[in-house]
Amino acid sequence: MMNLQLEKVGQTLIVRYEGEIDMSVSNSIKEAIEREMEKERAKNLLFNLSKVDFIDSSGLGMLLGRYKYVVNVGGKITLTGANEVVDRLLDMSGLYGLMKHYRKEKLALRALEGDGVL
Amino acid sequence: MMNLQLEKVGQTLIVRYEGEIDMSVSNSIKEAIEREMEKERAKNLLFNLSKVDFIDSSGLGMLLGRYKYVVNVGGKITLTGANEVVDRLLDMSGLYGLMKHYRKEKLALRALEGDGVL
Amino acid sequence: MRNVNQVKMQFASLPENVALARVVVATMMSNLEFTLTNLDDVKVAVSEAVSNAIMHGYHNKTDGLIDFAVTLDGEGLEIIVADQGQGIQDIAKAMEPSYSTSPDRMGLGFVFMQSFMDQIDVKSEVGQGTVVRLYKYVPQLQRAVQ
Amino acid sequence: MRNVNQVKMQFASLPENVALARVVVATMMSNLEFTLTNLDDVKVAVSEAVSNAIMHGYHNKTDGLIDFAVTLDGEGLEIIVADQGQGIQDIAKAMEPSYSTSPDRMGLGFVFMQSFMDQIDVKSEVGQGTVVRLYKYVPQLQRAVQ
Ligand SMILES: Nc1ncnc2c1ncn2[C@@H]1O[C@H](COP(=O)(O)OP(=O)(O)O)[C@@H](O)[C@H]1O
Ligand SMILES: Nc1ncnc2c1ncn2[C@@H]1O[C@H](COP(=O)(O)OP(=O)(O)O)[C@@H](O)[C@H]1O
Repeated sequence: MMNLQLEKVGQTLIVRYEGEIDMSVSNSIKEAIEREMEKERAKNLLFNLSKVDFIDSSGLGMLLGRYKYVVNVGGKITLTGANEVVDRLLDMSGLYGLMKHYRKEKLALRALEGDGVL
Repeated sequence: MMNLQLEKVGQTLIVRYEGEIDMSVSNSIKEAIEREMEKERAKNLLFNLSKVDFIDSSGLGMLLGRYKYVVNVGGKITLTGANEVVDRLLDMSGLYGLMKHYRKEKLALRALEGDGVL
Repeated sequence: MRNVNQVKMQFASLPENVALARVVVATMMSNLEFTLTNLDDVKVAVSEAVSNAIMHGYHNKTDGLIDFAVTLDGEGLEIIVADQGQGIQDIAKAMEPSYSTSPDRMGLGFVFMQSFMDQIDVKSEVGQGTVVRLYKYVPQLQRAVQ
Repeated sequence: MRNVNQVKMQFASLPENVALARVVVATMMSNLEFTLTNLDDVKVAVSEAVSNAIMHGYHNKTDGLIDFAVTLDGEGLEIIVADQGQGIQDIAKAMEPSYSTSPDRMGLGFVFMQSFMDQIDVKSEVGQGTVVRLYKYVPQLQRAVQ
């Protein structure tokens, strides 16, 4: 009963997850993303966190893992939509050093795809 | 931290409660209503249940108690706003034999006050 | 087997723990294929059983202990509510609709537990306490069983 | 004293019980004057402690038992998470930022528990298990104490 939406735009896979991200779901999210990226030959990842109301270190570890994966295939990863709570944890974890957060999904996508697809 | 709103219109006290009604709050609700009815010399009671997402037999017992109280002072009691779950319990409890439910607060108030106050 | 889970709790006979019991069961049910109606049904039944332990078992004293166990076994949900309070003299009578030993109560607790659960089993000993066992099948299985 | 409450739970080392532990604490906290930020803080800390018991204590085996106790005493909130799993060899090292024995983890669990709670106390014995005690003052009292 996981609420995960995956959409390919250009070379980017947009991930929209609804709910809480802890150890009970982070592995399934990871696997679903990997499968889809391989199938769709996506290079970049855009995480829309606007419906994520909780995240802990398991969720942050999953994001770090996606960063490593994407860098490995020559891509990039961006974030959007983090609420105050999630933002604070992203900040404390140091992940903002590896992936930038944009106010809007459109901006996060443009940072990956350039102006072309928009 | 109880979310209870009491408003006097004509001879009627309108009660709007937000949350779940079980034994942990039903006594406080009862007391707040009695205090206000005495202070405001209200005769009738209108229960707006539109923000009540849970009720059990303690809550239903509280409604029955309000019925008895109101009848005792020559008044009436009506209901509005029950969702499907609450409606089913009101039905099973037999309380609908003692207090009618109206689709709209305005109609529930008119049943108590006549057309005058509206 | 998938979705086997057991949670045992012990909490004080405080009114606010009635909501806690509901929340625990609701959270656990979200991991099985129960319907929203099932969820509402079970929440009422749990509310009644825990309220009874507090009100009738411990006469609203807040220093009683309530044992609350929820087991999901893939086929359904078992809930056990136990108090070490007053106990019930005549269980059959207590379970009759409208029967209540409290003047301001409606005697609906057991009616709701029976209506909303698939099984109910009550054990009680005066002066020892009461154990209420409630069971609800997951919907597909319920159809197969009936 | 007002608002004294204690809930003891025991549940299986299943990933879905991490959310259950959060929900129990959040429900209990709603009865004291904690802020929303306090609530978010404690939820993260609980999530980390219970996840650690499952992942590190029991190596993700689902048949371990976790004891979880929450006590509200009017001054604050005490949470105890205990497993009977692997245990920690060097607690000081385990609590260092970024230290993790799992290659795919960030070593943030204890960092978050320390940042978000007012006290943390870890006891562990290799082969016996680990007990993590977390404490959070209610805000007014926190100010008075500091
Ligand atoms: N846990 C309990 N301990 C002692 N007596 C109980 C317990 N649960 C129920 N009873 C008895 O059974 C009666 C009927 O219970 P119930 O159907 O829930 O109605 P109500 O709670 O409205 O009285 C109660 O009035 C009480 O005398
Ligand atoms: N309950 C536990 N049982 C055994 N080892 C633990 C437990 N909790 C923590 N540890 C050890 O402490 C290390 C650091 O924990 P933590 O700071 O939460 O980071 P992480 O969970 O990312 O590894 C873990 O990698 C593990 O080796």
